[in-house]
Amino acid sequence: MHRSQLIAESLNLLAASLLLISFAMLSRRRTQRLITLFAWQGAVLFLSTILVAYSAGLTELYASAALTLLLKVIVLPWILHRLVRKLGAQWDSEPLVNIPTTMLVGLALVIFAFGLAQPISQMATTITRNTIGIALAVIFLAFLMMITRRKAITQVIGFLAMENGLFFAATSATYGMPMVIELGIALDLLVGFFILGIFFFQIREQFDSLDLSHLESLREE
Amino acid sequence: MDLLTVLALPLLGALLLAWFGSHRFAAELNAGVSCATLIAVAFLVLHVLRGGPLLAIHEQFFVDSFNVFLVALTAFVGFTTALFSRPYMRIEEQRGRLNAKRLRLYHSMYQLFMAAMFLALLTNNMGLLWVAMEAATLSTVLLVSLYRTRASLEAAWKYFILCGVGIAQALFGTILLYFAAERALGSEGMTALLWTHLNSVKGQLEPRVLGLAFVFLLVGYGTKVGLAPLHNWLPDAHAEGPTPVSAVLSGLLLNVALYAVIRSKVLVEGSIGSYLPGHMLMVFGLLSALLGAFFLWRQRDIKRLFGYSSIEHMGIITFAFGIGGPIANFAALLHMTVHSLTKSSIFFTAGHASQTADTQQMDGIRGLVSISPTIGWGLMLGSLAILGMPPFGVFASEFLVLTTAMREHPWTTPWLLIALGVAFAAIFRKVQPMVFGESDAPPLPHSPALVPVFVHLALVLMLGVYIPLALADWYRAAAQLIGG
Amino acid sequence: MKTLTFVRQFGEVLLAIAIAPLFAGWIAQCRAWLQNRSAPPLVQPYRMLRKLFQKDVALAADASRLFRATPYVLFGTMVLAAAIIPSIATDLPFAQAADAIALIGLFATARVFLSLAAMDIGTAFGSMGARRDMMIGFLAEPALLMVLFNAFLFSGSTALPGVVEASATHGSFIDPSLIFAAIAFLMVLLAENARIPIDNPATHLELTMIHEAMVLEYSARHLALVEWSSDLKLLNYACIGFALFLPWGIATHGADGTAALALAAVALLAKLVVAGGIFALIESLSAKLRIFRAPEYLATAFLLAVLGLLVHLLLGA
Amino acid sequence: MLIAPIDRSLTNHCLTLLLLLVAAWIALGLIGLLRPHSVRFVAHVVFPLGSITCLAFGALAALFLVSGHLAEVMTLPLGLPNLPFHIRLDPLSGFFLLLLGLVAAGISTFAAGYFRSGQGTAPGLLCLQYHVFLASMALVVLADDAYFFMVAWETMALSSYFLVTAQHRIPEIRRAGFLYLLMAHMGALCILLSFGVLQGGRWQFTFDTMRGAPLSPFWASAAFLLALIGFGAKAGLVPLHVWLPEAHPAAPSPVSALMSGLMLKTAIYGILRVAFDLLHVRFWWWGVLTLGVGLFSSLFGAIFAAVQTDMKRLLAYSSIENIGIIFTGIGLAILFAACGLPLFAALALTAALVHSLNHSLFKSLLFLATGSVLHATNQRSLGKLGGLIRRMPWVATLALLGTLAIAGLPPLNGFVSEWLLLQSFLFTPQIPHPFLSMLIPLGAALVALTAALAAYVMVKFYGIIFLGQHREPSLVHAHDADWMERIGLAWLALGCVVIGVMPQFALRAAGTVTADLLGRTVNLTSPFWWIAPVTPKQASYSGLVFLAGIAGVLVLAFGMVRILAHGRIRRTAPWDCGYPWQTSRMQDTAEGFGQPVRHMFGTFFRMQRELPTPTDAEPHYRVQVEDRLWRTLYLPIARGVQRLADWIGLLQGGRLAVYLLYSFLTLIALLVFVL
Repeated sequence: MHRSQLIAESLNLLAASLLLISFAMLSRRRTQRLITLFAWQGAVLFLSTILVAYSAGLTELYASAALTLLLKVIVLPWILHRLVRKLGAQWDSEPLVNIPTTMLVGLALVIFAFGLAQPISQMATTITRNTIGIALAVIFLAFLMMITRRKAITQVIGFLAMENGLFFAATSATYGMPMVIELGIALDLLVGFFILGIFFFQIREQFDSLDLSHLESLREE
Repeated sequence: MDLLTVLALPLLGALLLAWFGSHRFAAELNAGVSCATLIAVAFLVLHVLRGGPLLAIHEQFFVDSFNVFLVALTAFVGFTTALFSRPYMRIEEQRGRLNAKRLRLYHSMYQLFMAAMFLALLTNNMGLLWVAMEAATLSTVLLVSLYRTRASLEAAWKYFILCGVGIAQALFGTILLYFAAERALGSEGMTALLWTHLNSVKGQLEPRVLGLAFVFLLVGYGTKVGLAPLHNWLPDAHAEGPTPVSAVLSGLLLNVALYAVIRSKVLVEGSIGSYLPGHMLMVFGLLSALLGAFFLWRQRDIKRLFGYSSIEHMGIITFAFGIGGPIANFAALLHMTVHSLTKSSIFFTAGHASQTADTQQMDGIRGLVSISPTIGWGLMLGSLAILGMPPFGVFASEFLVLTTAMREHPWTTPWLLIALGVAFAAIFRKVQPMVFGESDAPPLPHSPALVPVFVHLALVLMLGVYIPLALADWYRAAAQLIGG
Repeated sequence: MKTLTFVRQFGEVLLAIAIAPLFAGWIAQCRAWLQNRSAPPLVQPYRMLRKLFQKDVALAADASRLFRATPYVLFGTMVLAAAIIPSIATDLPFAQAADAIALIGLFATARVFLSLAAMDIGTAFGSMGARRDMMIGFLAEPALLMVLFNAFLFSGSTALPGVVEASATHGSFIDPSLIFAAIAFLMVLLAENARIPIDNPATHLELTMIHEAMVLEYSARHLALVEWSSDLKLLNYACIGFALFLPWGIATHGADGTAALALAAVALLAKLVVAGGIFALIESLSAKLRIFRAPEYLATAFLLAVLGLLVHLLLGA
Repeated sequence: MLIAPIDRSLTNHCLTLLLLLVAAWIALGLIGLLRPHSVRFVAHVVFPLGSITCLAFGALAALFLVSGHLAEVMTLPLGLPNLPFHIRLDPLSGFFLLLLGLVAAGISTFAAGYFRSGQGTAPGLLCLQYHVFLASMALVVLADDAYFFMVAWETMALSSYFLVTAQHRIPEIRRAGFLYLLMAHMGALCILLSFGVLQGGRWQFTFDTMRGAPLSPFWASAAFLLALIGFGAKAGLVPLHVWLPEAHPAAPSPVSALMSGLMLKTAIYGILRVAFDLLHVRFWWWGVLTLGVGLFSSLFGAIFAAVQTDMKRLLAYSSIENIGIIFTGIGLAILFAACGLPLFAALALTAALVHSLNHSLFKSLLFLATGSVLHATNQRSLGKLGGLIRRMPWVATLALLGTLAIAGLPPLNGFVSEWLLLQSFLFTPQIPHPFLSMLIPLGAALVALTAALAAYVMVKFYGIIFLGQHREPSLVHAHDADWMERIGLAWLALGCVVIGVMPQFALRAAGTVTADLLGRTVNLTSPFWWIAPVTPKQASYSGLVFLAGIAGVLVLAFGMVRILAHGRIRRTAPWDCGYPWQTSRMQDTAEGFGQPVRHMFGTFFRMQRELPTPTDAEPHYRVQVEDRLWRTLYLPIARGVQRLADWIGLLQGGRLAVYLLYSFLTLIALLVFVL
């Protein structure tokens, strides 16, 4: 099966690039650059979904691919850009942990993720065997990014990146969840995002900055 | 169809209140809708009592002995909380901490939250369960930040991020579950994630995948249960949100999250056929109980105090589920019920108490019995009940848990003993001076709605000395269902 | 027969009441000889009693009934004790009423009443004396109990008649443990009866007084009864000691004809004469201890009694 | 048995009737709520009814004991599913119910006269709590399954807590209440765990299944130790006693009487139930442990009582002492039973039971007396009392009986039980164990020491409150107790005298219990006016002869003196070695009276003294005595918890990233775990 071979190859390529983008996000400081990277991630996700849909011939996957394109490549990045400009949060201040260390930890996490995914990918029926490991890695990396960054907005981007990883896992490992659930997830994502938007402004007007160091008053003193 | 009405009514209410939420009678409307829901649930319960477990709408929804009493509980507490919130919110409005716009948001979100809870409880589909849990989070986030103070915003933000991330883990777990299920049931559309189907074939599900899936589900939903060390959002959210929200968070949301954990535990345990999940739950439970108890020791804010107490009790329940077996499961289910009843009633009184003293700092609250005996005795009895003093029902479950633990896992009992002892000392030494002693604070402008408090406490008292047969049967059946 | 025993009982009690002052007088006389002073006549105590009975009572203004009843209560307890202790014969109807432990209780009752009476007037010395006397009490009782424990191990009974009978059947050898016990008992006896080295019955130096301080407020007939009963107390203790350690001559059950009784009476008198001499000797040789040396003294007594106990358990007599 | 013809039909329904009476108590309590603020209604209607109910209760229990039935059982339609409330009436519970009924009757009568309207809890509510307290104590004794027992047990603790904090406006009282409830709860948890060990598996929490359940020596010992800790905490065994001297003085006097006289006895009941009924094996070292703890507690209590300056605290410590004596008896009984000497075990157990009965009589009598004193003078400090025998003759006379009884003096009841205990000590050399047979007898000396110390304490108590001169001028206005209070006091005093003079009745009651638990009784054949527990030859005692003898000689002597001499009396100023001007400040103070004990047992105390210097303008002397255990045991625990809580508090640092890190690490850890 030459064609499926090709598709599998290119899927793996996409997966790899997804991972690459995640690493890039870990290393970047400027918020706009992060957003762009996030958009790219969305695009890759879109492509991979299309490919899976094509190879498996599942129509509803096209729908979710479209949804991805709409939400994650166009709408969210656009809104994020506007927010950043409005709130003047172009620069993220120095992350809690310095970049090289973060990269090393990330590397360890990737290895761990692959190790976890090994037995699972053995039993995958889909043509996209090892992608689940990559998805897991992407999730871990996003998690790491959320832990290490200081600005609210970067944390949100990390959060969204994590969603991407999940979505990728859903599509690649299992040819997508049932449509209802896809929709539900997308809806939640959207709502969640709008709530975030509201938050940004509220936080801004209360603390006139998005620096999370202001959000540390509730503690056991 | 009772089931649909139960789901539809709160949604309808949410829409209505999105319109009329700022109207003078919004509070009454809110209570009315909750009451209607309660009635619908009553019909549903009767239906189940007569006809036994039922599936509906392509098996997407179901009611079995495990979720039926939780549905009833949710509807009931939802209703009483709506009743309580009427005067409470009115006082808040008078004190100028809220305005009409916010009240509208509050009312509609409240109903939305209820709808999400019912969806989570009634759905048979693990995916929909996830969606509902996420929806429940989203609908409460804005409620937590209702006061728009710095603190409330911070609390809401933490709540949102922590639970969001947690929920994301749960989603990955669900995906893994689906991944495994697909191979057992085939990917034919919607059936692959139906709990009933999974339960019937759990023997054939791939153990390793389910093991991984359980970890993600546990961490994910466990965050919402408030298991230590994933609990950090809980005290903030409870302390900073408006009291009715704290009441429903503590009384209902935690239960539902735990419900999700247990549903998945059943599948996983069946598949990998070892006590691994049980032991995980036990460890989490003990840790939460202990940490919760020690956190209690140093609290100054009354609502924060009882937030931590929720962590402690969730720990005990989780621990009981972890032990497994008919008695421990029975105890856990009973404890879920009495805890949400007691804790919500405590939050009612705590809310009014902090309104009377015009502060949530416990040092500022003194001599409640001399200002308003009902509030004072309500708080005193509620605290004693939550501390596991007989003849209140909390004691019944703790009795079963402790005795079973002593028999099955003696090594755990010293820790439980420490946790319970410290919690008792910590809470009671704070509550006593609040209730007793002198005070010169003026009484409340509105007569507080304490009927719910005493109704709850009366129920808890009853469960301590007499458990109705139907309820007991549900518990038993559920305990069987959960097995372990 | 029954009536006879009652007659015998009555006679014994009367005898005790009668000779109690005499015994005290005898000790005083011996002591005088030993300290080569000229001795008062033997009947001196009787004269004093008579004189006191004649006097008017000078009663403190706010003395309560308790204060006035106490002398009679003391007298009652001591007479009862005299009735219970088998000083001449064992087969007494009252002997059943109490064993030695109960006798200790009886003496304690007397002590408590006297202390309460001493506190009743509310003077400085009265309450001081009461406090000290109660202290001697709780120091002495453990030792006394251990002594009785010895007797019980030896005879299998704490009822004095039982002890006497046992040693009578036992033949008259001295158990080594009993020697320890006897010494301990002697020490306790001196302490309990307010004699040197714990208290000095002859002192009138306020701060050293114990018994005297308690009876300070009593006068006339009350004082007479108090003194009489303390004489009785001394006699009782002596008789307990005889019953425990020197039961020879006491008419045992069955063998108690008139002759035996007469013999027993003579034996008792002889023992008393000797005992009086010994008391006097001790009191002349030793000096009064400071009040807080009393614990050491009574601890020694306790120790001896315990040693006796252990010796007995060890030798398994 | 005692009463030959008894109505069988009645005795067959003892249990039902008893339950009805318990229900009646609760009903009375609720009636009190009808008019919560009317003192007269509560005092003149509810409490008298309550005391009548108590009488009936005691009578029924006595009837059951003499009827010679072994056990009546019953289940209520309440409780957990598969575990309804089981109820059982057997000689052991019968004995304690008898005690409850008799004593509570007196206390309720007194309370009818006692409760005044003050700030604090409303009288109606107080009445409810009071009667719920009574009912829960009865149910504790009647319960026959672990769950019902615990429910009744904790209800007892709770209701008594509310009674203690009746005057909740006073901070010290709140502190006392908190400490009390905390200790009670911890104890209850231990008891619960002990039942957890004893239980027979799923839903088998009834005492019947526990009786049958076979346990390995290890688990049996665990159960016993947990029970000992749990019940010891309620009984006030050292070192779990700290709550007792705080809580008992804090409560209103009738409540102190209930707690000290009756509630502590439920703990005795509990330990007996576990040790002799539920556990089927007994090991000698249990007995030695119990004996040791008991002896130490009794000595400790007596010593601390001797140095107290607050009359109710003094009585509270004396409760610790008496509880210690009771536990000594229990320990001996366990020891004897474990060594296969059932007769002597029966003797020791009898001593313990009779002493429980006696203690509840005279201790409640004395607490009530302090209540009357408190009302008459508003003084609790011994330093401000004195000479009350001239102002309140009734209370003084009745209290004198109580004092003599608790001092363990014949012919009153306190002596009987201590005598029995010493008798049982006499047989300890027969224990087949080389060291024990030599060591245990020394315990007898300790008991004697404690008894004599108790006499010392009680002379101090009575002498300083009632004798001497008024230490405060205000005491001149002190008034005697009203007639309801007098009846209550008189009833209890009567009990002390009757049991003292005719102990045979008490012995028979206890005999039914020992026969049930150990299969043996002490020798009960002797006629009612004297007792000879083993054989008449070995030892015997007759309170009646004592009373008659002393009284007879007293009357004779009085008569003779009057005939031979004359009755002339001159009232004069006291002669105090001719010291001219006497003032009331020259009497011994409470501190002064305690001085010898402070001097001799100094190691027990933590003392702070302020001594006057020769140059003082107005010299004053203050001494404060504290319990060492408080600083060496309890405060360190509290501090440890505080420190731990502080460390754990650091977990909640407020930084979101750290929280995320927690969940991330948890996730990783679990993944590694399942890997």
